[in-house]
Parts: sequence; C-alpha cells; structure tokens
Amino acid sequence: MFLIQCPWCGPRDETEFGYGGEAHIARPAGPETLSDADWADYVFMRKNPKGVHLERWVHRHGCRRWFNMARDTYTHQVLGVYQMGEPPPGPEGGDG
Amino acid sequence: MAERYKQQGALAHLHLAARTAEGPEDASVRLIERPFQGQINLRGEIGDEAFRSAVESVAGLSLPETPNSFLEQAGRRALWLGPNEWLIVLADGEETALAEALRAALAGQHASIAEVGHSRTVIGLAGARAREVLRKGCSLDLHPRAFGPGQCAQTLLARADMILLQADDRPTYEINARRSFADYVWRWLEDAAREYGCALVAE
Amino acid sequence: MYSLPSFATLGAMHKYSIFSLARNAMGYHEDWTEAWRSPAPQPSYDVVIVGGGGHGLATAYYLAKEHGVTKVAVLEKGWLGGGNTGRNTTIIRSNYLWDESAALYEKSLQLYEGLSRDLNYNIMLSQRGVLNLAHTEHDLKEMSRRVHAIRLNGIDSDILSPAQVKAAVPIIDISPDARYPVLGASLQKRGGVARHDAVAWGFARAADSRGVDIIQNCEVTGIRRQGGRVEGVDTTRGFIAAKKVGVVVAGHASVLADMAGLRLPIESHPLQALVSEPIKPVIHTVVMSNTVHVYVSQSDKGELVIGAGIDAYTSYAQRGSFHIIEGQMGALIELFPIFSRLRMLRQWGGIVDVCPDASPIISKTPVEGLYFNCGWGTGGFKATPGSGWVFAHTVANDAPHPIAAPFALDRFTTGALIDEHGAAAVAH
Amino acid sequence: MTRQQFRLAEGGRIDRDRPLSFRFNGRAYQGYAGDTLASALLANGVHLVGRSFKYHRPRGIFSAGAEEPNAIIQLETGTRSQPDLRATQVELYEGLRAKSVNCWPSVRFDLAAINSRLAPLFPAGFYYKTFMWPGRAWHLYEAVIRRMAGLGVAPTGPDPDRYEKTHIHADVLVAGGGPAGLAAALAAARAGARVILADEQSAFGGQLLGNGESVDGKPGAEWAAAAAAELVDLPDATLLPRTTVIGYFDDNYLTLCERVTDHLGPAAPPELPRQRLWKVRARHVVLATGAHERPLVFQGNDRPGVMLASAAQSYVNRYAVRPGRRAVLCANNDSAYRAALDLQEAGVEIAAIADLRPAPDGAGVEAARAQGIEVLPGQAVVATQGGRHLTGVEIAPLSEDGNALAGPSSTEKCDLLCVSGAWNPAVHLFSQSRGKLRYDEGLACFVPGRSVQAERSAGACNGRFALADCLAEGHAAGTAAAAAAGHGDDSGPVPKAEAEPVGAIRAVPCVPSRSGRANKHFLDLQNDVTAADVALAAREGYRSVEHTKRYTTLGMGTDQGKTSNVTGLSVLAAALGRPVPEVGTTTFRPPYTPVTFGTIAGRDVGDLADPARMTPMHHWHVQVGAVFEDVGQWKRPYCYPRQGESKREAVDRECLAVRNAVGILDASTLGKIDIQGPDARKLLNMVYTNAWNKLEVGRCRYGLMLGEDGMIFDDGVTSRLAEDRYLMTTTTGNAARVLEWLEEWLQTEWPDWRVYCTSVTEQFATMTICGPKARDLLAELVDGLDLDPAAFPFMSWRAAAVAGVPARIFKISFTGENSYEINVPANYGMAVWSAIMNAGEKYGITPFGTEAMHVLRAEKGFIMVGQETDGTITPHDLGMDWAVSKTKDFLGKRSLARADTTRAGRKQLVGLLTEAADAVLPEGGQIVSELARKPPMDMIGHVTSSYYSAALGRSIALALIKGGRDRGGETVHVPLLDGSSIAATVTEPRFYDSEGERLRG
Ligand SMILES: Cc1cc2nc3c(=O)[nH]c(=O)nc-3n(C[C@H](O)[C@H](O)[C@H](O)COP(=O)(O)OP(=O)(O)OC[C@H]3O[C@@H](n4cnc5c(N)ncnc54)[C@H](O)[C@@H]3O)c2cc1C
Ligand SMILES: NC(=O)c1ccc[n+]([C@@H]2O[C@H](COP(=O)([O-])OP(=O)(O)OC[C@H]3O[C@@H](n4cnc5c(N)ncnc54)[C@H](O)[C@@H]3O)[C@@H](O)[C@H]2O)c1
Ligand SMILES: Cc1cc2nc3c(=O)[nH]c(=O)nc-3n(C[C@H](O)[C@H](O)[C@H](O)COP(=O)(O)O)c2cc1C
Ligand SMILES: [Zn+2]
Repeated sequence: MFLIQCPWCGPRDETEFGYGGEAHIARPAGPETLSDADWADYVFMRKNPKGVHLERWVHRHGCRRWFNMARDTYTHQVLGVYQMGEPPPGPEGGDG
Repeated sequence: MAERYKQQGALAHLHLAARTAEGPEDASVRLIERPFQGQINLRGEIGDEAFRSAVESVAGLSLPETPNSFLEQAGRRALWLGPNEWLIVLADGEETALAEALRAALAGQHASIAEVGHSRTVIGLAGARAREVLRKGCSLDLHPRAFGPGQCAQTLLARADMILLQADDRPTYEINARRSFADYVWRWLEDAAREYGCALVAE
Repeated sequence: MYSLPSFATLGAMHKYSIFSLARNAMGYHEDWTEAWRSPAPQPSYDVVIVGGGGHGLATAYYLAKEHGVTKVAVLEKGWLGGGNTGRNTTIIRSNYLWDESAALYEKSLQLYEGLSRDLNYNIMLSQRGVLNLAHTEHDLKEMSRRVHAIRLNGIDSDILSPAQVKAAVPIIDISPDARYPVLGASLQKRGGVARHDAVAWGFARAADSRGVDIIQNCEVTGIRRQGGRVEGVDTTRGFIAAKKVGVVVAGHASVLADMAGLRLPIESHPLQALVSEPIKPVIHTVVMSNTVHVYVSQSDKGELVIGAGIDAYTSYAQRGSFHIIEGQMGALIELFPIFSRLRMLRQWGGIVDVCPDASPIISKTPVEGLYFNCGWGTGGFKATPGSGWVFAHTVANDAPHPIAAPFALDRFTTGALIDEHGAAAVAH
Repeated sequence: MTRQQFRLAEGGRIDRDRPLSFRFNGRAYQGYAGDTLASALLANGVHLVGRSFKYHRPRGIFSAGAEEPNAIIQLETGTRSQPDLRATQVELYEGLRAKSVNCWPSVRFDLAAINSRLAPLFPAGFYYKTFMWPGRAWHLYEAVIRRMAGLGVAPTGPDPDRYEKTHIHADVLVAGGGPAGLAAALAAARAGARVILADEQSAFGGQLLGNGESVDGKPGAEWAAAAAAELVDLPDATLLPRTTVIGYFDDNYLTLCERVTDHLGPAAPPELPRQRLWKVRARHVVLATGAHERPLVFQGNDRPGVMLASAAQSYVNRYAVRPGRRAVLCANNDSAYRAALDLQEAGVEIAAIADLRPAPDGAGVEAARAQGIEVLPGQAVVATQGGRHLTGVEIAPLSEDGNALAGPSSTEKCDLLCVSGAWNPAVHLFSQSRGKLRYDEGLACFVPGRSVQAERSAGACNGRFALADCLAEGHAAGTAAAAAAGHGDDSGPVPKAEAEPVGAIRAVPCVPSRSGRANKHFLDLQNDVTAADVALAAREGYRSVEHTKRYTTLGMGTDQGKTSNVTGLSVLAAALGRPVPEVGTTTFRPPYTPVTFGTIAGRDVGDLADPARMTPMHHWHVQVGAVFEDVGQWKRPYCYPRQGESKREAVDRECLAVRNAVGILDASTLGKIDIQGPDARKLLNMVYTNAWNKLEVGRCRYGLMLGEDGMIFDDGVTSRLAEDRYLMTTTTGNAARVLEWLEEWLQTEWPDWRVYCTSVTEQFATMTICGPKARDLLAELVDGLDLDPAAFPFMSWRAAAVAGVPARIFKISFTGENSYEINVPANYGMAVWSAIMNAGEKYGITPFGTEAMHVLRAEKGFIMVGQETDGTITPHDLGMDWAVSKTKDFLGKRSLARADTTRAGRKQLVGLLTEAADAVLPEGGQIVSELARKPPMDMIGHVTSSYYSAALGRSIALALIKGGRDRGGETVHVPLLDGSSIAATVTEPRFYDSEGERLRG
C-alpha cells in the first residue's frame, strides 16, 4: 500500500488514487496527418521501464486532481511528485 | 411551492428518529443524521481577485486556501475540496438563492456553481470512541496532532467516498456521504460502533 | 560445483517410470542423473531463446522436436520457471471468445492433454473442470455469448444453473440475497489445473535431452544488431552469437524490446496470489468470478490457491499492495462462507505483461531474426505448450504459424485487436 | 480425567487457582489458566500429538512457539472449527476441544503410516516420475493422492464470528515485545513518540518469560510486566498483546493481526470481534522479533520426545511442566546449558550433554559441570530409539571436519532429547521490507544487512543474543526512531542486565550417521523433507535454492520453514560444495504466521460486502415488490411482477403499458455531469463524435464517446442549460469513468481550457414518463408550461415546477414514445414520484423496469452500450455514421481510419426476425450462414439483444453480423446449445415506428 503525496492534499493511501500510466504522452497535433504506425505508437506503445517511470496519478477519492510522479518500478521508491505541465525532477527526466 | 412536500432524506427508510431511544445512556459513540443541508460546489481560481471578492461579498464567507481545512462564518461553512474547488454548506433552502446570486456576481468569469445539497447527506459521529469507529474505515491519521477541529478531507470510508470534517475536539465529526451510498455508510458506521456500544441521538 | 555436460548423457535421458523409481529405491536414489545439464554457453547458436519460463522452454523443446533445430540455447537470468511460470494459479482452460484465441488456447489444451507422456514427466494435469460464475444480468449475457461461440468452435462448454453450480460445488453460497448472487455459471469440463513447476521442469528436461543448452543465471543485457538483422545477445556471461533470437520474458518484454530499440504495447503489472494452509479436499473444481474478483482451486497438496485482479500500477517488484488481498478475501468469503476461518499461509506476486487487448503478441519484429512472444498477461500458463508450439514454428520458418498470425504486432497498427477483456476481465 | 503428572508443584506463570478442563482426541484432561494446549498436554504426559504430512510419522511437540512444525491440531468442531493450529500457540480455555490432524483412525494407530514403510519409493519429487501410465489416468491416482494430502479440515458452515479491521498511524511501531522490544518501546514512548508495541504472545517479555534471566535486578518476567505497565500509562503508547505483525509492505505499511477473543474460546462476548487486523502506517519501525532456536540434523531427529532446548526450558520455567523424566541434550553452542540447568532444577534428570564443539567452555558449561552434568565434547547424537516416543539416543564422537563419526557410539536412555543448533534471527519482517540479509559466518545464520525502509532491527533478531546487548540495542533503536520521527531523545535509562559472553558455535549442517545415508535426517519435520531429499534435488539439477524448495517442499509447510530453512540450505550448500551465502535464502513472504481469511476481509462481507447504491425512490420499488438487478453498484428495478406473474409476463405488461398508455421509469442512476465554462463546447466537440457548435440553449443532443482506439465506450444525451453550461448524461455503469475521462483530458492535455466539471448524478431524482398519455399526465402536474410539440419540441428541455417542485424536463426518448425525463432535487424525488403515480392512476400509469426499457429501445433499434458494443465496435459498425463528424477532430477519430476499422466485412448492426414468430433467440447466440451437422461452424456474428416484443406480438433481435448491412433478407441460423437451431431473416435494425412519429409527441 503506497503512501502517495498528493501535491494538494498531502500524503494519502494508494487506495484513494487512480493510476494513469505513462506521463508526458502528448496527443499529437493533426492526427489525420499521422501514419497508422505513428498513431499506433501514440495510442498503444509504452515505455514501461524497469526503473524510473514518469507516470500520472489522479487523486480519485480526494481532490480529483491529476499529477505526475517519478517512481522506480522496481524498488517502488518515489523520486518526486510534480504538477501536470511541469518538467520531471532530477536528471532522469526531461525527455517529455 | 416545493415546501408543500416533505423532503425525504437518503436514510428515511431506516426510520432513525424512531430509534433515538436506543443505545446506552453513556454511549461512547453517538450517531445522528442531518439530512437537509444546502450545499454548493464552487469552482474558480482563487488567485483571481475578482472571483475571490465576489464570493466573499455574496456568500459572506472567505474561501480557505489551506488544503484540508474549512472556514466557518455565520453558520455557513466553506470547505476546501481542491485547489480550485470548495463546498459551501449552508442552511437548507438557502442554496438556490445563493447559487443564483453567485452566478450573477460571477457572470463573465470562469467559475462554476453547482447545487449539490441533495446529492449528499450528513452523518454526525461523536463521542469518546468516535475516532476509533472512524479509523476502522478511514486511512487518514486522525490523531489530534494530525487532524483536528477546523479540518476536513475528501477521502474514503471503507468502500464509499466521504468528505470528513471535524467540528470539535470531543471529538465530533461530520461525514458528508454521497446520497446513493448513504444507506451503506450508515449501516457501516452502526456496525463499526457495535463493539463500543452506540446510541442514536436526535438533533 | 556444476558438472559440465558429458556427451554420454545427451539424448540418453533416464526414463521415468514406476519401474525406474522402484529400481532406484534400492540404491537409495543415489543413481539418478541430473534432469538437465548445466552447460557453459557456447559462442554461437542457431537460435537463442531469452527467458527460461514455461513458454521459452516449450519453444526450445518444439524447435528441437518438431523443426529439428537443436543448436538452441535457453538463457535464463535466474532459475528456470522462476518467473510467472512459478507463481501462477495454474488454471488451464480454452473457453475463449474469439475464434483466434479459441484456436490458440485449444491447441494448447490439446497439447497439455498428452504432455506428461510426451515429456516423460508427470505435469499432473488435473482436468477437474473450470467454472466461471455469472452474478449479474450482464454477466449472464456475456456468458451466453461466450458459451455459444466456444461450442461452435468445437470446444466443450456448458451453462449451469445456480442449482447445478451448487451441486458441483456444495460449499458455494448461492443464496439470492447475497450482495452479488450466483445467477449461473459456465463450465469447461476439460479445464483444470496442472503442476506449474513440473511444466517448466518437464520441458527443460525434454529439451535438454534433445540437445538444447539450458543456461541459468545468464541475464541478457543487450541485443546486438547489424544492418537490421540480429547478431546475438550480450549477457552477464558474455556475448552469445545467434542467427535468431526469440524473446519470451513475460513481464520483462519491454525491457528486452528497449534493448533492440523497439517499443511494445505492454505494461507490466503485479499480479498477486496466495495459498491457504493445507486442508483435506473441500473443493473439487476451479471456481472463477470476474465480477467479485476472485478465483480459487485446491491443490493436490491441499492448499487453496487463490488469485484476484492486478494492481493498478506498473511494477517489476513481484509484490503488490495489500488492499488487493483484502478485496480478494472479502470476495472469497462471500462465495465460500466456510473459508472464513481458514488461514492465509503465503502471499506473493508476479509481473504480468498486459496488452491493451488482453491478448498475447507472437510476432516477428522489424529486426530480422528477432521474434517476440509476450503479452500473455494474467493468463498465459494455460497457453504454455501451445505458445511454444506456434512460436517454435514462427522462429523456425521465419513466418507466423497460422494460429499465431493474428497475434502479430502489426495488429496495433491496423487496429485488428483481439479484445479478450471480457474473457479476461481478470483473466486466467 | 488424568492428573497432571508432569506438572511442577510450584513456579511458572500459570494460575493454579484456575484449573481448566479440556479434551484432546476425545480424552479429558486438565490444565491451568496460562497454559498453552501444548504445555497442558505435556503436563499430562501427552507427547504424540500428530502425524507428518507425507509419511505419517509420529510427531510430538517440538517447540514452544510460532515456529512449531509438528504439533498441528484441529481446534473445536462445526462452524467454529479451525484446522492446522499450532498447539504451542493455542491458549488453553475452559472446555477446549482439539484433536490431531492427518491421521486415521487415530493418531496412535494411523493406517497411512504405511507410507513410512514405502518411503523409499517416495523420495522428493517422486510423483513427477510416475503415475503417467496408462494414458490419462492421472486423475485416478490424483483422487487417492488428494485424499491423503492436506492436514486439518475446513469448518462445516459459515463463520459465526465477527472480524474487525482498523487503520492506525504511529511514530514508532515496535514488532516484538521481548527485552529488546520493550526497551525500544519504552525509550520511544518516554521521548514522546506515538508508539505501538505488538507481540504475538499473551504477555510481554519474550524469552524472559521462560529463560529465567534478570533485568535491572528483577526477574525478567517481572521487569517485563513493569515495563508494560509503564507503557500503558503513557498517553500515546498502544500495547497490543496477542498481536502478530504479519506483513511489512512498501512505505512502512505493516499489517498486524490481533487475536482478540481466541483465548476465550466460543464463550467470548459476541459483541467483540474474534480477531482484528491493524493496518499500521509507521514513520519508523523497530524490529525486535527475537530468534528461533535452530535444530540439529541427525538420524531419527523427528521422534516425539525430541525438542528444542529453549522450548524445554520454557516449559519448565514458564509453564511449570517437566517435558520428560530423563533428558539428553545435544548442542553446538552455549545457550543450551542454561536450559540444562533449569531442567535439572525442575527435577529432570540430565543424562548428558553432547556438545559438538571439541572444547566447550564458558560460564554455562562450567555451571553445568559444577552441577555434575556430564558434558561430552566433540560428540553428537547420531541416532534415536523408540517408537511413538523416544526411549534412548546413540551418541558418538564426530570427526574433525564433522563429516564422519570418529569412534564408537554409546547409548543413553532418555525420554527427552533437547537439541540446540544455535539461533536463527527472526529476519522475516526485515526481509519482507526488502532489507538485504547478510550471512554471519560466526553465528552460521542470516542477519539483517542493509535496510531499505525507515526501520532498524534490535536484539536477537539482529544477531545480538546476550540480554544486555538486546536491552541496549533496543533502547538505542527506540531512541533513534523517536528522534527521527521528530521527538527528543529524553528516553530514560537503559535497562541493565548482567553481561554474559556468548561463546562460539560449531556449525555442522548434517550430523553423519553410521550408514552414511541421510534419509532419516529430517529437515522439514512437517513435510518430511530429509537431508537425502535435498541431496537428491541437488544431484538431479534442482540446485537453485528455489528449485530445491519446490522440488522437495522444504519450508513450504504451515511453519514456512522457521526451523528448517537455514538447516536445509546449509545441507544444500554442503551438497553443492558452495558457501551458504552464495546459495542464499528463499524469499520471505507475508504473513509471518498464517492469518485468518476472515480477519483480512473484516466487515467487508455479507451486508457490507460492497455498497448497494440506491436511488431516492428505491424503497418504493422495494415496497411494490420490484425485482432488482445489479448494474455496477446500483440496484435497479428489473421489473415489477404482480401477484402470480412471471418476470416475462410482467415485462410484457410493462411494455404494452408504455406503448398504449403511460409508463414511469426510475432513471436516477444515469450519470449526470454539470459542465460549465466558456470552453465547455470545445470539450464536447472533442469528446463526442458529433458536432456541438449549433446546439442552442434549451436543446439536447445525443452523442457517442470513443476511446482513442476508436471504439465506443459511452453514449448519452447532453443538454445546453445556459450559454456556458451543459448537462451531460452518461450510462449508469460509466458515470464515474466518464467524469474522470473529462477531467483527465482537461487537466493533462488541455489545462488552459476554461471548463469545470461537477458530478450531479445524485443531486437529482430522475423519472421518465413515456407513452401516448405522458403529455396529458404531465400537463396535470406542471403549471404554465406549454407542452405542445411546437413549443416544447423533441430534443429540448424546459425548466418548470412539477407537482410544485422545481424541475428540469427533458423531452428525449429512449423508448420511442413521447417521453419526458424529469429531474427534481433528490430529496423531493419520492414526493414527485408519488404525485405522478397518483395523477397517473387514471391513465393507467405503470412503473416499468430496465428490462422493459431494453425491449422498448430494441424495438426502436436504439443501441445499448455494453450490449450492442463490447469495446470492439465503432460508430460505423452500428450504422451511426450520422453521429460522426467528418470535419472536426475528436478523440478516437484517427483510429477510425485504420486498415482494420475501414475494411469491408466488419461486423455491422442488423435486425433479425426469426422465422417462427414466437421463437426468441438467445442473447449471445452465435450466427452462422450455413449449418453444419456439428461444430465447428463458421460464425458470422452474434445476437446482441433479443426479446419478445409484446407490441409486435413476435420476437425481435439485434445482431452484429459480418457485412450485415449487405445481407438484408438473407436467412441465417443460430445454433442452440441443445443441438437444435433457429432460423432468422436479416432486417433493418428497427422494428417499431421506424419513422419516429410517436416520439415527437
Ligand atoms: C499470480 C499469477 C497468477 C496467474 N494465474 C494464471 C492462471 O491461473 N492461468 C494461466 O493460464 N495463467 C496465469 N498467470 C499467467 C502466467 O503465469 C503467465 O502468463 C505465464 O506463466 C508466462 O510464462 P512465460 O514463460 O512467458 O513467462 P515467465 O515464466 O515469467 O518466464 C520468463 C522468464 O524470462 C526471464 N527473463 C526476464 N528477463 C530476462 C533477461 N534479460 N535475460 C534472461 N532471462 C530473462 C525471467 O527470469 C523468467 O524466468 C498468472 C500469473 C501470475 C503472476
Ligand atoms: N544465550 C543465547 O544464546 C540466546 C540466544 C537467543 C536469545 N536469547 C535471549 O532471548 C532474548 C532476546 O531478546 P529479544 O527481545 O531480542 O527477543 P525475544 O525472543 O525475547 O522477544 C521477541 C518477541 O517477539 C515476538 N515476536 C516475534 N515475531 C513477532 C511478530 N512477527 N509479531 C509480533 N511479535 C513477534 C515474540 O513473541 C517474542 O515475544 C534475550 O532474553 C536473550 O538473552 C539468548
Ligand atoms: C500453485 C501454487 C501452489 C503453492 N503452494 C505453496 C505451498 O503449499 N506452500 C508454500 O509455502 N508456498 C506455496 N506456493 C508459493 C511459493 O512458495 C512461492 O511463494 C511462489 O512460487 C512465488 O515465489 P516467491 O515467493 O519465491 O517469489 C505455491 C505457489 C503456487 C504457484
Ligand atoms: Zn488530492
């Protein structure tokens, strides 16, 4: 049971949150101009790394805000929580 | 005209009023339903001075900016629900007028006003062991050092959403539960209180 | 330390039978030879299979047996069968909705039915029947659709009334005032369970006897390519050249794909399971419920083996969060009130590779000579022999086995997904 | 009733004034309050308590605590029965009934003991090698094997007891209340920290309760009681006796199981829960879980009468029981000497101490010698004698390397053999926390290495075995933990004990036997795993410790190898010729000891299993006898059968009432989202497939929502309430999902759009009145609203008072009839419903449920998400191109242009009319164009909806068929499960009022 730091409400149990998968996947502009493969990449393909993962969570049973989190998928250690639109913390991030 | 009809709260079927004599006199847990309250869900940017001052003047309330807290003025409360979201709680029957007034005052601004009083019911929980009852289903730290009067939180009670508010340090809590879950929440609370002995009280 | 392969043992596997067992009893079982060799890796192979789970080992076995490809190595980063093969709830069935899936899982079930003898290793296939419960009107409709489709695909499947469910599983609660009452069930009689470790070990032993090198404690750390072709793999035991590389690493598929510069439509999630203390037999079929999220069977050792849904987040930790177990126990007791006083002995987790359509990927890749078999998610144990069968064909012929063709990666581009979420919801 | 012939006249922590009677295997005995079942049995001279799992060998009591592998019993009978409990942990209560498990007809004469004779045939993994003949005959063998396996039996009925769960937060959680844990808890609590101290035993003190040591000059047990009393008085300390810390998860989340009333048995007060699960979030954790004594591995070490030395000491000191008359001790370390002295003082004759060490010395050894106890250096017990109980042992000297016997053996008569192979720290929780273990060569065991979480180990679980060290380390850990949690370091004095040096040990993985074989050298006493089995596994290639475990079942029993894992892997390491740390341990998993399923479920069962969501009119439906269906968590009336009516008859009647008069539906469960802001329309344009630019205030529009994969996931009607305000409706099951979907896009993709969404699902009671009389009925209830279609057209809404209550009325229709969906504030829902029912009486108003609604909409060919769609269906598949904009972008649009979504031959929505008008196709039935004699058959589609239509007097169905729109008029077949089939004709998916005259009203 993770203890997740909602950037607004503070630390809460994992059960209050929803998981939104990989962060920083921008919806491509002009989808109709994309190839099927590029569109598939956006819709389906995921980094799914073993290690630091930049991901989205929503405080579903709290303030209902979405936010980002950098978490190690192997150790479950949280490296930081940051707002939507903000760049990821630390040297690992920054690749949008 | 609506007054012609009796409102029916979410727990009407449990006939709680008829049961208020139940439970030991010295019960360490007391439960009560407060079914009819005016509630408005208010959204807006607190950093926007026009929004803030319009709300303050129309509602007679300042909006808390500190997460998990509420402010009370003249019998009205404003609960922090999120960075741009508040719940205004006021007397039954007042919310439509206030909502209209807010709508007028905030016209042209980016704000949202929704009446939600009917979508919830409030259950009061008090007594020496109220905290123990609550923590059976609530994972917040309710220790007096961590959560006290003036604080509120949106969280879970067992399998239902709730807005929890602590009114005083006896402690008295208010559980703002969604209407369709009210039956579950009430029965859950009564059952949870069973080992301590529980009394139903009238207003 | 480890003994090096002696060529004498190659192919001359010690046959298992009641007679060999009796014979060895007289020698206090001191003459048994190793079930598989532990050779040092050779510099190059025709095919390297990455991943020593059931699927990888089956692939190697069928490569050798069905396609005559014997210069094969299976590289396993830890111990054989230590991935999901060693931690699943062992449910086997082929009652899938879509034709494509039905063909794949039914092929697998048929292979399972002859597997102990084929491998000369008792994998204890127990066809005790699998019940899928329906709790709502919607469930009933889904069930009807599934059963009709399965039947027309020539696969056994029946619909049971609540009373018939009760007759099959007397300890189940079918009272109509339960929160989610049992309204019916589908039954696949040929479904059941098998001894999971034995599946891995049996395939390993049989593959080894056909000359496959099984190399444990050998982690693949890189996939080398040359001009769009695979050259081999870097491992913790050095570079190993290979004409073809088949990657069958379940939860780690994305990690291996990344080594080859590929992206996959996969997320790795924890899936947890637990066992009770062993008790005398009380439940004789496998019972699954997607609506209340629990499934249970009783092992031949007597433990109840119990699973539920995945944890929401991605993880490579082989452990999940406790609230999943709490929900699972609530559901279990709702269905089986008499289980309340039994006790959980051990809980654990695996890393399941989940695809958006809950169907696997069995595919060539843009890299020539590189093949992926993954995405089995929460339900690939039942597919172990079938997966190996079609993947071996795909690798050997550099062309998909007909059953595997619909499961190629390009379905995510074309949109021809095989959505088994209903089958799955939580699939096993 | 037998007297307690092995009970000491005085001493112990039992209450001789409270005798308790109990029954074991049908015989009556007596014990005392303070006993465990194990101590009470020993007091009565009962040693044979069980049979082993595989060979059914006789088993006695081996330990005095959680590590017990042998004394597994069934407690009580009937619905309160519990299998597989450890007699060493069951507290005695008046009237307790227990019996042995896994034996028949009795524990003394167990027929299956024949297995022991056949043991040579049944080495580890034997079943993998056989039972493959003939063919598929495994199930025949399996039936037999299954019956043999398992220990106890399940209860016979539902559990009569209650279980509780609770969350709690702590600055410092201390696991284990022995000297180290008590010292830690005291230090932390004195410093002002919020402390929880949990110990699985009934009293605090750990080993002090049984080993006779002193702290601060007081007898250990007394000191422990005083420490516990001080803690009780501190305001922020929570003391939890009988509470096992069972799991240690991420972010310092730990689970504890408190046995609240187990020690009272069935007489416990009913309002109290039987057990309580504590879910603790701790800022810091101190692990003080002690150590388990390690057995020695030698031939015949499983015989009843063989016992851990510390256990024997506990029985004497804590329970005032002599576990035997004449004892031999076999040890490789100092701690067993204290046990020997205590046993001797209690009147047990000590025949000898065989010490594996060639030259044992130190205070304990000297004291033993001084008491006249014979110490045999460099010797070990190499065999045991006896049947169901030990009668003697063979002792022999060991060679220098420990691999052989170095001389002739001597025999010693005894009925008790105490063994001590030194100690294994209880690192279970540390390891569960993902801390890394380190192998300590000197102690020959694993100790905590690097911590990963905010946690520290103290005392014996940290490899500190001397009491003074335990106390000091506990105190330091408690102080540091409190400080780290933000409290001071005012933690009081360190409790003191005499410092007694702990001598070196001699680790011998497996004491050799005269035969050289090790097939009676038991490692795992419960699962009958011998040293020979482990060697066999190694020989056969199952060399990873994880393979060895799974091949032999070592450590997989109910004790999870607490006494066998470390000895087992030493044996494996020796067989492989590799160092122990390289072989490593198997993974420690929760729970530390087994935990009741009911406790984990808590009160989330029965009535409280899952919230049943109810509409404001729910109880009215109940009163009139509605049959409900579950839709998500909601309860919805399915239909309202009258006396003697079947469900089908009720549905037919309800449908006809709607078509011919007026019906009323409780539609409150539909999701409702209030969308406000200048960019609201932009949002609708993106999430719906159709265009929203031209919708005027007062009008409503239907929309389809797709995922980015292009597949339909929800639909509903959205109405424009004001310039910048819309009310969106969703399907019942998807309400929460849709709101989250909107928020997700708004917050993560379009944060600059000015839109707010609020759920108002429960703010309104929604009732739909529909049918030819609906308008007349409504007219009676509203004032001043022109209901003429010209003034109030289809797909528009109006605000008005209905029965005096302010309402929004939406003129939209899902049934094809003129229809008004009335939203009133929920607390008025029942009042308005009643008013409508009253006014409607003369129109024959009929409440109808979800099934009639489904029939009515199917007659019209309206789709239902989840029925006509299944996550693989696009709007085009349903022939709903009209609802898909070609010009604007929307979520999922690009996916509609992929190869597979545009290909010919996709499944398309059609109608089906059966050739026989009264034959109703099964929903989910599969469709073929040609029937074969038997499966397999090529399926071209399936029936998505199918009903008997009372209005049409025949059956109707909707179906998805490959290329269906081109198949109009074709005959298709639906094979049924009984082998027959139904023929049907493909039609347009509309059966009733296809021009839509009626719904305009
Ligand atoms: C709790 C649980 C319950 C389940 N229940 C069922 C069920 O009831 N029925 C069912 O059909 N399915 C079930 N499944 C799913 C099933 O277990 C899997 O789909 C199946 O076992 C996958 O087999 P595999 O051989 O592909 O993967 P694995 O057995 O996981 O094998 C993959 C191997 O690859 C190795 N590997 C990874 N990376 C590398 C590397 N870089 N180099 C070398 N080797 C590497 C891993 O160590 C691992 O041994 C369950 C899964 C879990 C976790
Ligand atoms: N002389 C020796 O060689 C030797 C060796 C070992 C221990 N000892 C003695 O043992 C004592 C060690 O003190 P200590 O405090 O470290 O250990 P302890 O064994 O005295 O106490 C540990 C306590 O933890 C409890 N416990 C264990 N796991 C638990 C769990 N998961 N949940 C709840 N409770 C749990 C046990 O019931 C026990 O009461 C000292 O008295 C020491 O002298 C001596
Ligand atoms: C079908 C099945 C049955 C199991 N039965 C037992 C059992 O009887 N006793 C036990 O200790 N563990 C049992 N386990 C769990 C394993 O001990 C182990 O936890 C699991 O294989 C995961 O490995 P890990 O815990 O080492 O990571 C079983 C596992 C499975 C998959
Ligand atoms: Zn929040």
